[in-house]
Amino acid sequence: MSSTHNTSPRAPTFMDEVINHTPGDNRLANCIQCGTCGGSCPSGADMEHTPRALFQMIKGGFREMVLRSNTPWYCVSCYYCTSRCPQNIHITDVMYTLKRMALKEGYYRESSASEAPAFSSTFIDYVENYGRSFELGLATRYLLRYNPMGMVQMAGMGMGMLRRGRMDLIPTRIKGINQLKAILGKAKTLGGEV
Amino acid sequence: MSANSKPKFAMYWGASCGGCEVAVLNTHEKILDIDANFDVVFWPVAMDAKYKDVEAMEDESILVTFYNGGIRTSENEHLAKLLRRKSKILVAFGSCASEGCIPGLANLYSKNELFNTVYAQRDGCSTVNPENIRPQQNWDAPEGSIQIPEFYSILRPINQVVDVDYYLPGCPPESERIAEVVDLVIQVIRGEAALPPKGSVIGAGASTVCDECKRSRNVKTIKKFVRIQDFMPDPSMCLLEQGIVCNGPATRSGCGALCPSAGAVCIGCYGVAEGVIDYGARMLSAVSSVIDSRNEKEIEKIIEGIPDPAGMFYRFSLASSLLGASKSAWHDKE
Amino acid sequence: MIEPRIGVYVCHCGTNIAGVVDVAEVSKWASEHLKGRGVVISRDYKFMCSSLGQELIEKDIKEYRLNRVVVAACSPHLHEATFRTATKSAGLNPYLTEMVSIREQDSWVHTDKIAATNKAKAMISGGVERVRYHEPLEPLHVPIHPATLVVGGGIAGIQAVLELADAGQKVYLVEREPSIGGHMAQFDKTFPTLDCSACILTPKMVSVGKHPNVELFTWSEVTNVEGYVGNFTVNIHKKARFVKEDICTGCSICQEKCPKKVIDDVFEAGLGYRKAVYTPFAQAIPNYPVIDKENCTYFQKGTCRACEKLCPTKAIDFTQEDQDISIQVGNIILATGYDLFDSRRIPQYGYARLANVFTSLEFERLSNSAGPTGGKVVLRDGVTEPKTVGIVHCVGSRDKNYNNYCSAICCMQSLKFAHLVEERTGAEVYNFYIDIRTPAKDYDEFYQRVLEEGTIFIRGKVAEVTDAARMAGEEGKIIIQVEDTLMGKQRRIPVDMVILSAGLEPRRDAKAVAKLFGISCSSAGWVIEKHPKLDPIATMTDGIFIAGCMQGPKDIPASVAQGAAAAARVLGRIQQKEIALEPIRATVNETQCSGCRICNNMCPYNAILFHEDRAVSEVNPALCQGCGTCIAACPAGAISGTGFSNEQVMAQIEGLLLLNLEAEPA
Amino acid sequence: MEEQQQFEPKIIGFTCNWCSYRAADLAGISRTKYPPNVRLIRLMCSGRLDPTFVFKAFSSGADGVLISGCHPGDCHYVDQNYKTMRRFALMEKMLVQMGFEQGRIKLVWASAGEGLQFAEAVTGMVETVRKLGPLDWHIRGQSNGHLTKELLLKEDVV
Amino acid sequence: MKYGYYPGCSLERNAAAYNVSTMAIAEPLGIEFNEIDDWNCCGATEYTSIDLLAAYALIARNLALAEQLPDNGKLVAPCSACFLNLTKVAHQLEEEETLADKVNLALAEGKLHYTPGSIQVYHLLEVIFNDVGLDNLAKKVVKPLKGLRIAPYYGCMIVRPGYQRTFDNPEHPTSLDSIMNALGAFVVDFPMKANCCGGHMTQISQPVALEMLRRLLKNAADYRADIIVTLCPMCQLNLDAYQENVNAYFKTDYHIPTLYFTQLIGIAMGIPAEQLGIGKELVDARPALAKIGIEVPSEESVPEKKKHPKESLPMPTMSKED
Repeated sequence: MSSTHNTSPRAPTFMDEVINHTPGDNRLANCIQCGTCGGSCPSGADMEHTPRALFQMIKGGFREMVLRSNTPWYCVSCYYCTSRCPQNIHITDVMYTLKRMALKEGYYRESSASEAPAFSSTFIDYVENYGRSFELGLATRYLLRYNPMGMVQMAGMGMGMLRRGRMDLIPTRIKGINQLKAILGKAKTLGGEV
Repeated sequence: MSANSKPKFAMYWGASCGGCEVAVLNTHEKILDIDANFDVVFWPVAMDAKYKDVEAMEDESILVTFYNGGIRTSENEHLAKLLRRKSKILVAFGSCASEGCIPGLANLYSKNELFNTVYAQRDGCSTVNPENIRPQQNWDAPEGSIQIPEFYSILRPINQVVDVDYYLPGCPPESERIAEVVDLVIQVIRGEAALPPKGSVIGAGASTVCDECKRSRNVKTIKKFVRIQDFMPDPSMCLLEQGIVCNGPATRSGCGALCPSAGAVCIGCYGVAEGVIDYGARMLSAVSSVIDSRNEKEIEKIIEGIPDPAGMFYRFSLASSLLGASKSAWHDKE
Repeated sequence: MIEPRIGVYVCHCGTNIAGVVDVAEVSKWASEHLKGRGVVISRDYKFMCSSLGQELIEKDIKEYRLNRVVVAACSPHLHEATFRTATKSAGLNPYLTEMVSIREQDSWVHTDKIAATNKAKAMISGGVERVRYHEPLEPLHVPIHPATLVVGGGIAGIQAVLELADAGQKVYLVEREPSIGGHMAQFDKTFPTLDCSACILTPKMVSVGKHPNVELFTWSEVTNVEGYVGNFTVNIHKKARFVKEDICTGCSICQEKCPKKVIDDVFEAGLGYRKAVYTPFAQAIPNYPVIDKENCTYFQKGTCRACEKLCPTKAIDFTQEDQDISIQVGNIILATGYDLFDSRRIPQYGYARLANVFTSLEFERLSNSAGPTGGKVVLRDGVTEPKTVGIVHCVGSRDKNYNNYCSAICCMQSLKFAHLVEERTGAEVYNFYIDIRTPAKDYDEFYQRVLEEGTIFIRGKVAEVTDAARMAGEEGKIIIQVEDTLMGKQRRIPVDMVILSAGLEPRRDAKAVAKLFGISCSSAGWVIEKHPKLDPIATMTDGIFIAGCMQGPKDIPASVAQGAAAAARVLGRIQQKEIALEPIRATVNETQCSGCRICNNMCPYNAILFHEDRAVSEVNPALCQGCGTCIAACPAGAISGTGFSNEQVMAQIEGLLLLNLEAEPA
Repeated sequence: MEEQQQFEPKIIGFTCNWCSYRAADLAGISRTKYPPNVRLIRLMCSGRLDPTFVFKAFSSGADGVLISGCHPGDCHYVDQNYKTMRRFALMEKMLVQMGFEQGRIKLVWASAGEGLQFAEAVTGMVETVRKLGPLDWHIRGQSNGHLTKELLLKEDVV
Repeated sequence: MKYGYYPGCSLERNAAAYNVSTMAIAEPLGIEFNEIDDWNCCGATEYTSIDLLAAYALIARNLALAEQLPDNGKLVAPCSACFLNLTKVAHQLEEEETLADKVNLALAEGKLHYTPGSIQVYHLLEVIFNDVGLDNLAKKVVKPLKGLRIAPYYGCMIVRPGYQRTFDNPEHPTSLDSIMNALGAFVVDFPMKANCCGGHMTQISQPVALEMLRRLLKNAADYRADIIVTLCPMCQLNLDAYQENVNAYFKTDYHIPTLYFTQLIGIAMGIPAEQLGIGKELVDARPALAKIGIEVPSEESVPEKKKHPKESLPMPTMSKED
């Protein structure tokens, strides 16, 4: 972990945790609260807290409030914030970190985006068992489980996709799936964090 | 007058080639002065003598000892100490004694590397030594055990082993200079002259070889280093200006600039100029300073013209230089 | 060498040193372990540089008959002079003092206290060994040429010129542009008092132009500088004006008649036009025009000559050629100013893509009564008045992607713009800021005033400026997207005009200029002062001073103050008539010199001359600058140098490596 | 191996008065941290650097020598640092011949504004030399050893 | 020009058109692709949200496999998400030893190893813009796209944040614009060219996602674009497949087809539409394509470029930018 942060003997704060769980010199500690991120974010208008606000909360140690926020889940990884941040903070990566922490600590359930992680994990199930993603399965399995209404809305579109051969009915599986499983298995035992 | 009333004189060779003795002989009739004025008590090259005779002498009973050669073996060291004890005046005679000279160049290599060169069948130069026999310090023969002197891992000029009164540089010292020194000593004996301050360099000048060199000199800028065998240098112009590394600028005067006058570069046998601490550093700094380039790559290229800087700038003074010997020599087990 | 009696003084510098280095321990160590090296007394004290600290040294010198002093404190560049004076006032030659920098080189850069303390010991040991070989020296005195060169005719330079000239001293002023005046001449109003820039600047410009002690070189650049403090030789390249300065009356008929219209990127910041023959503005000093070759039809196509035909005094001269003029000066003041940050570098702010996004300098011209619109604040179509205006702070400043630093003037400038827009158009004005920085006299009062005038302040660094309408009310507008950080909400503010308060940058040729004058810049390009706080207008090169934005972003009052300060410093120099230089010089020992001539081309100041007759080289102390390169080069070891002799350096090496400590009896 | 980690190299650094020494000052003023293994000697110009000083440092117990000056072309004395550049090249070549590892001697250009770069260079060099291990020249360099065994012991204390 | 090739899951199915068109133009443009054998999913934006190290290992497997290819370490991904994941991990493994060691520990379980720094990841756009070059491309054009008003849509992940390289301006990229110009199309100055399509938002919050898509479609419509050209399966999927949902949700009526830039290159090169997967899009592109051959609308009639009145002040040019 190359983060230069927290060399002092004091107990690691919530911010230290976030920083140390984010790869690279993420510079989170350097936030000057200018709001470039919040202003740039395409889904910022719909976030409970702008990234900037979230960072101040992190500094303040408001763990629950932060991990319960829908903000990280509304991040679309467009990297506008990251490339514009005047302090070169790796904001998108921090968002990923917050998602992981929220999952670990279960707070996401209380967030307004409570179903979001489910999508991620449905997605990942396919990746882990087939080595490839699988749109149809993804759509159906996920939507049926968490968002039946959505299923109905989507049906038309899905049909169109099928008709044009843009969706598989059965997922493809890679040859080296066992190899992949072994690798991922090992990776998870390595703490899952950097 | 009777032999033993004359002041006693001794000359001994440590790690050296014997050239110094020849140089003394080259003083021609001065030899007779020596004989006339001194009782030569110990001079292995010239006369038969035993160490025990010297050991038997009273301390400081010898007036002057010319010690040439450096300290390479325990025998060299023993004799240096012995003669120091027995002599009033100990003169480090010639380059070997003063600064190590060519034998000192061996300090670039460890004892082991040297022995390999000399004795090993494979990397030996000319040795036929199939059993790869090495000299043993102690050898038990039926007749009894033999010891030979220890070969030290590095060669040292004698002033690193004993206290030296005067230095007479040169490889070998010019016979004229030797004659002058002999005269000086004789004058001193006669009370016609005083000894120079202890530790001073005698039989040499205060400046450097260029001072005595007849070649015309100019501002120096060097674009390429060449070697004397590679081209025909201008006979009247400074050799260094022509890109040939001549050690004249850093070498103490006294030889009369023999080599440059003869069209060969000065190789620096008269050693450092007055007050200089490290001969190689001076030469290295001087030569590189006048390289005519501001580009690191080009400089590297030009410097390739000096394939062996250590050999070139420390040919005579490695053993007395600040670094003294190469890392492998120092780190050799002593 | 007389028996050294050395006093060692270890400074706490409050906690600056004592916080990391165990100073008491260090001083104790010195007195115990360096006794054998001549240390007779060793003390530690809170502030050695305080008068009490200095008295301490003076007292000891007398009491303990000290003949050498070692002060372990800050960098010699800060207090060497101080302690030399102290030594001197105790009757000892000042050069028998040695400073050891255990602050900049130890306590400030290390955290491990034990290691730092040990390093301090070693450093002091080095200092002690070195000082043993110090020799009493006398400073060298060189005369100061009374004339001064000022480079840059902006407000800082102008101020410096007038101070010097009014004090009766000869001043040369070199300006790259056709007229002096600099950026200030482009402004309409100046904050916070809002007095008209031209009204306060023009009189100063006029007196520079008329002053008998001032020789003005406009349309000129310095191309070469030689020499050193007291006597510099400077070469000035004077570009051909193609106008006979002695005949031209400045009637400006040529400008009216010239058929070639060019966008004026310099004075009008690209917002207006000038002719191929032009004076940048009406009150230009000097007010005779220049012909810019690149755009002149005659020079390009060989025909036209309209100006020549119509000039009533026949002042046009196409045959004029560039001149090189060499001048002698004793001191140089640099005031070359700043460049504006190029807003194109931030594409998301839309400058040069969206017509109605303006830079601060463009707006200065827009609002200037002498500007392209006669002071009418209008959109780029030249007619429409904006109903809403957004002013963006920190454009290119405080941003790791562009410039880290705060440009210092943008906040006040933006407030000024807000006021002007409000005053001229009654438009609704938004200011988008990260922090409002108004730290000077009457500045915050001005902020209050602008608040009262109804400007809306939104705290948030603008994310983007776009014309991509998203919802009703945005059509045909420029939308400023920003997080209102005080609300924690993303907002989109549709406006008609955007003003980018662009930051200040070093001149694009700053590094070249620094090199020309032998001074250094920070990596950003601002010139490095001798001391950031205590000597902001001097540089490390003696005789070269700086003023204005060349040293860092600053406003007009600060620039004027620096111009005056630099001038005052130079005047002091001139009054002393001569200056004492460090007596660090090389000398050749003739008996040892063999005349090998290795050293002859070692000296960039040609201080080494060779005597053919005696076949020896000699160093001319008047020309020698004391770099010591020849000393290191001499193969015979025949050259020695004061202040940094072989003995001093070799001894310091041994000291630093603690070879000097005597073995305690086992 | 254990000792390798313990080993704290001693490095002598030569700086010029105008650029690199001021870079060191700047590093201090801006509180940039670097390891305490380097002890600096101020010269007026890197052109003053006599190879004798370097050999002296090594034979007196330095494990590494850092030479620094203004950037080529930015020399306060016009162009003297080019001489340094030339001397360094030949000196390094000779030291390699004498058995020195690459990295025991290093040439660093630093302008007065490059405090950070200077600190980084020092840190880098300390790491290199730490890996190379002790040079121990002075122990064997009796030829100019003003030093006795007891001194060595004492030295470890400090 | 030889490259390792990582198609990514989308190109197998939903973006098959992207794949076939890429293959169709590769050969004539002198590009040789060497597909990684048995590559696996890059994890999109999802995996890193669950388990960082596993996510990195997942991606590193592909890098390790690519390392075995004989293509001098150049790996091409046409999908922006895949490109970003691959280049990001390749970069960070190079930056951080500890991370690399852990990842290799995991890879070892599968008898694989990745040498940090051995792979440079390129997006297909880079290859065509830099390696093929506009001149060579223009030479190949037999059917110029005259009359087509094209909105070049880059999306996010190709231009930002630029891990191993930044190859185009992250705010205002122009490489795709110039490629389309080289094909003879009329490129509209699409302000939202580098904005986000919503990515996986369609799955997380439909309203948010649809709003983001609406903005893009509106902007493209405002600029009267016939076609949105894209270089990312995710962007294409969202703009194309969800366009009907946008219309339904906002009561709008957008019909802007979204094609891959490789498809348009193919058309300009005279390759038959069916060989380029044209027709797989949900918003029919044929009407738009039918326009080809019609006169280019004259400058005047373009709303955003109206004549300036004479009082107007000079407009700064972008020229200064370099």
